[in-house]
Amino acid sequence: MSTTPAARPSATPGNTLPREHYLNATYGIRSWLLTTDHKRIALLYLVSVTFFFFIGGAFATMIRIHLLTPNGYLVTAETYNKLFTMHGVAMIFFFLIPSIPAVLGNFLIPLMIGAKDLAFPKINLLSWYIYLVGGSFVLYSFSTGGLDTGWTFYTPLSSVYSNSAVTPAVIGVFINGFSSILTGLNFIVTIHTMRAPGMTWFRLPLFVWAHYATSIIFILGTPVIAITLLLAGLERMLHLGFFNPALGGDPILFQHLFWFYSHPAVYIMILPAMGVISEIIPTFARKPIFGYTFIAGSSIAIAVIGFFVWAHHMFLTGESAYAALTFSLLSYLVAIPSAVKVFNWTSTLYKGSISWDTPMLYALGFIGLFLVGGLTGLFLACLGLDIHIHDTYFVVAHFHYIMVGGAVMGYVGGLHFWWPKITGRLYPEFLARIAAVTLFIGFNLTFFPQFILGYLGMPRRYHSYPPEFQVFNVMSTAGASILALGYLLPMVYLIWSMRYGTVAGRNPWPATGLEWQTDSPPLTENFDVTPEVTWEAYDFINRPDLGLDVQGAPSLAPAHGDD
Amino acid sequence: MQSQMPLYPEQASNFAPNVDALMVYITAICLFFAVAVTAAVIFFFFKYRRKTAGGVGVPIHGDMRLEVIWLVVPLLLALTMFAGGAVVYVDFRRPPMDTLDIYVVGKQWMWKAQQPTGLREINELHVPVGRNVKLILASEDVIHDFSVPDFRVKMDVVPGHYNTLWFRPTKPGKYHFYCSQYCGTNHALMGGWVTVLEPTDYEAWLSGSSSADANPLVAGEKLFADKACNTCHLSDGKGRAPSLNGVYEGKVLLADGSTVTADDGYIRESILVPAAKVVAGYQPVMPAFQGQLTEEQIIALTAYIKSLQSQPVPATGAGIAPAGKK
Amino acid sequence: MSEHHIVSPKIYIAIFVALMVCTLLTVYAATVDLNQYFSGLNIIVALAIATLKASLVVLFFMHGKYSPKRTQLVIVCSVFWLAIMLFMTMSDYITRLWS
Amino acid sequence: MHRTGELFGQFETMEQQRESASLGMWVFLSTEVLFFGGMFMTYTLNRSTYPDVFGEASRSISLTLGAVNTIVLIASSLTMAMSVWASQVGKKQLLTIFLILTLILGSVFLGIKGVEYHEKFVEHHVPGLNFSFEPGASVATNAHAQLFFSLYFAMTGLHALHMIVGAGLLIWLIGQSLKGRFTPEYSTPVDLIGLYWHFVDIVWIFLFPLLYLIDRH
Repeated sequence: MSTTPAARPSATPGNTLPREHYLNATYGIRSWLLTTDHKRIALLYLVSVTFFFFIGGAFATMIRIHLLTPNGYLVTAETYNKLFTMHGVAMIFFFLIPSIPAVLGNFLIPLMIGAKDLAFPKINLLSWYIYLVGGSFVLYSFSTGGLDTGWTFYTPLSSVYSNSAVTPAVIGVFINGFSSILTGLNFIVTIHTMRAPGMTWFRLPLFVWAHYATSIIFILGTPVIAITLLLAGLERMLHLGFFNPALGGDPILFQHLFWFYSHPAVYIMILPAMGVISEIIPTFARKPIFGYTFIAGSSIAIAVIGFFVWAHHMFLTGESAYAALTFSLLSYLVAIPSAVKVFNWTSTLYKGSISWDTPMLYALGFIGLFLVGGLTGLFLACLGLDIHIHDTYFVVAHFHYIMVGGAVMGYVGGLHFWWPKITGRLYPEFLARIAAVTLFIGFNLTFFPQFILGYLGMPRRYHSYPPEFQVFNVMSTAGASILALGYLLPMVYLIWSMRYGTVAGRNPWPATGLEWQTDSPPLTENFDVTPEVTWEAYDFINRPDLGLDVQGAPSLAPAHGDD
Repeated sequence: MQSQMPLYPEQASNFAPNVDALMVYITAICLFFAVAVTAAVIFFFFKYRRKTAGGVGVPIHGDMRLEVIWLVVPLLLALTMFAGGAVVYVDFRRPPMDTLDIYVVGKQWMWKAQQPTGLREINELHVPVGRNVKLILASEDVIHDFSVPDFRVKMDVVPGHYNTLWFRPTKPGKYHFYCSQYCGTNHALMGGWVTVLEPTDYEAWLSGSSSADANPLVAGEKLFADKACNTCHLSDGKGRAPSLNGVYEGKVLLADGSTVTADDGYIRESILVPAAKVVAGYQPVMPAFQGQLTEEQIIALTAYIKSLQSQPVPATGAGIAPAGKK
Repeated sequence: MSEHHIVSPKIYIAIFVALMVCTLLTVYAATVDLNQYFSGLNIIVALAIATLKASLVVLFFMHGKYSPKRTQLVIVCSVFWLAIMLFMTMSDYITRLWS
Repeated sequence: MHRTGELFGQFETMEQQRESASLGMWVFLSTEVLFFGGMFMTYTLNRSTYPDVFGEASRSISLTLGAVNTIVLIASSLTMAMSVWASQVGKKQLLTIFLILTLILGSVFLGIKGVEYHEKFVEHHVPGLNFSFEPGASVATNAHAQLFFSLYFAMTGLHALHMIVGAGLLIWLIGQSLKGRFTPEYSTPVDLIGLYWHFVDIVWIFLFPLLYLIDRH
């Protein structure tokens, strides 16, 4: 059925890496810094987002240690405020938002749709440089005293009252926005115009659908935060009054514009992770995904409806009660497509042939944590309940379940899944499973107590707290130390495996996507000849090239979408 | 506070039982789904574990009936959550008429409260049990948030306009209040205690700690003269501006034909940006005072205008709308 | 190929003339007090004329009329998202006055 | 990736390359719509809050200069559209002429804008630089007028920045056109820069009534 190009002698699986691939095509620092190969740019991003992840992680560690005691002896109030602000800025703008799209998306989208590269390779490289420039401004702010406004930059605190290095950080985040925009632009155009023959929209891997949805948010949301931060920055530098009530401006308008982007930005983080999970589950259950069109459609639905819910961050700002009712109702609507995804993933497991490989452990961990994160979103969308839990640790726990439990689990799981494709070598399976379980346990121990803290009324962003909250804070810090271990471990063995890991071959799992039809690591041009797609997505039965034992399997009607 | 680990704070206001009921309801539904999905995942995980290296799953592509069920059922359940939350929220956003009004001003990093008698407190708030209490919240600088977990209430305190928050304390005692919106360096220290007293104790406390120095009425009357308000707002209605007698809480007819209630928010706006809502029959000649009065001065002026509520209203030249014309 | 649809210079000039007429019309309309007929009519007329002008530019100068469906979808989306931002935000401010 | 003639390596055909480039430009413009949109939002709210001061401040800027600039910019859009036509039908000389005309008209626009900015500077109407609206205005009126002028400069400034970028692109385009690079088969850069130029025109079409025409009666 499939038209796999004949395996070249250099690509024998199991023994040695192919003789030529994108990593050894050219050598030298210039060949990396001036590369337009999407795979190399993905690796540049991998290194830079990891750097920011560890910076953000270091801040998080200090926060958790500080909160061991109610009075907080480790750092002063001012320093503590800077720590959580810098943690948020580094993690959200420089790790979570670019992580899956710019690393895995960049690497995989052309491979998955059978293209030689993204539509605009130079713009792709430009976006990485813009990211670096933005990152440099933010690092400059961090190293000249840091900023203490919270990652939300609420005015007039950020634009008038704060005495910290706000301006360079705002400029950095503003610049970084264009990096996201260019990535999104590249993805949208590539997915529209660069698909291989036979790769119809409904044969696309769900990872690609998720990135298409994410790109919509990049394109239509990011410019709004860019202009908002520009105005807030001008207000700070020139003493203007856009958002400063003392000069006639309205601080609530800043929040409207900020959340117009920053709420959909949550979906920038979670949608690509959902895409990763939608790849891992069918692969390791060896069966087509349940309800393909519903999962694809729900990605688009989340991206679109996600733009209608932003003011649920503002129920208690004094916004109109009518607006609050509208936004609460719409917030409940956006929960439905997420629920649909979870149900479909679970159903995919039914009558599968499930292996317990590491990526699958991450996928299951993702479902569990995302379930908690998503369901607690229902508590916060509830107007009456939000009066009590708004701006407490309940919120902190909720969004960490989504962003760390969801997005980061998806990212790390995806890294493991495609590691053989990226490096040509397998990670050590035993260590990887230990790391996955450690992460899951550490994560829950860190963040679950924070739900209780929140309902008890502990406000967020407190450098000291009443003693009755200490027990749960100690539990949380204990969990964080396990979590830290869970992140260091993969870092170590993944680097180790780049040199010493078992050679993976083209398709170690095996999986059905086009990216597995080419060498590991792939050629610079991705494919010897442009592939032609004649099979549906996630079809294991009609794929003799995968070498699976399909004779014994009960076969249903030939793959034909879903119904 | 109890010494054992509590899972929810004390229920000390009219809102607390309702909010807790919402919490229980949503938790129950979510727990059901979380347990069901997790159990299914774990069950499938073991039951369908791969038996042979080349094994494949059964190629099931989907089921329309199931998709419809899990679209519609969660949607309906979500709508009930929305409805429950909406009922509590609307109640919270609409203070009843008979409230005890207390002004609360937040500034970096302290809270000042002012009782109707003019008595002031710092980082303390005394209220009587069983009375509807309305806090009129203002900020001198950045956005703060007044939050009392034991009452299950909180509201942002936004510079530039008033927000209100109301509750009815149901249990005497001392309850922690916090600033819940990050406001700068000492955000975590910007809290205090709400003391809920029996009504008689509250009266005794009010009279016991009366201090004449800070009567807002006196300060307001003085400001009214200092800022030359009294040169136009003549009480007999013959000035260039309407008489303010009886205006407070009355209906005001505006130049564009609409009417508004002269509540604290309207009076505040009319002092700061008079041109926004001009009384019918008058020219927008009043200077805007935005940026020139502190929140406390505005409260003092409002207190003075409030004291004119019972003064005789002149036949012409009053700000309030003629009776019968709503 | 749709991008290669060649629009005749005559159409361009006709559109230019229409744009000029609209510009003069909007300047004239601004000097007349239309608010006496209907509160806010001046700004409505000004924005309606601006929208008409913008549509002419998009449809003809930018070949929006002759573009593939997906390009037209991009145009519709950007206008739609702008509308979400403007209307949903203003809905908060407008309904605050209701009680 | 190797380049064959005008065809970049990642594409299979010229057709695919042209479609991608055109879609890319449109997607970029949709980003720009929302980018300017944030400022239009800020303008809308503040104008509805302070209609009187905004009207008064608006009357202090020159309607004549604004109207002339509108005409100049629309004319430049016409010449840009004509350049696209010229490149499509292969009239290479005409293409260069129209591009130069567009550049001239764009520069005239920027020149007039400069005159206007200078006027504002002389009148102390530049926020952040010794701003004072009019003698005797109250502190609040002054602040609200400053809001108007902050938005005026932010919006027209960002627009002018786009014009300058556009002018830079036009200069490059004129150079390429003089080399005779554009043919009926390959005119993508002319098309794309044309789209960008028209978009900048559209932004002005909205800025003109909002900033210059409110409350003129």
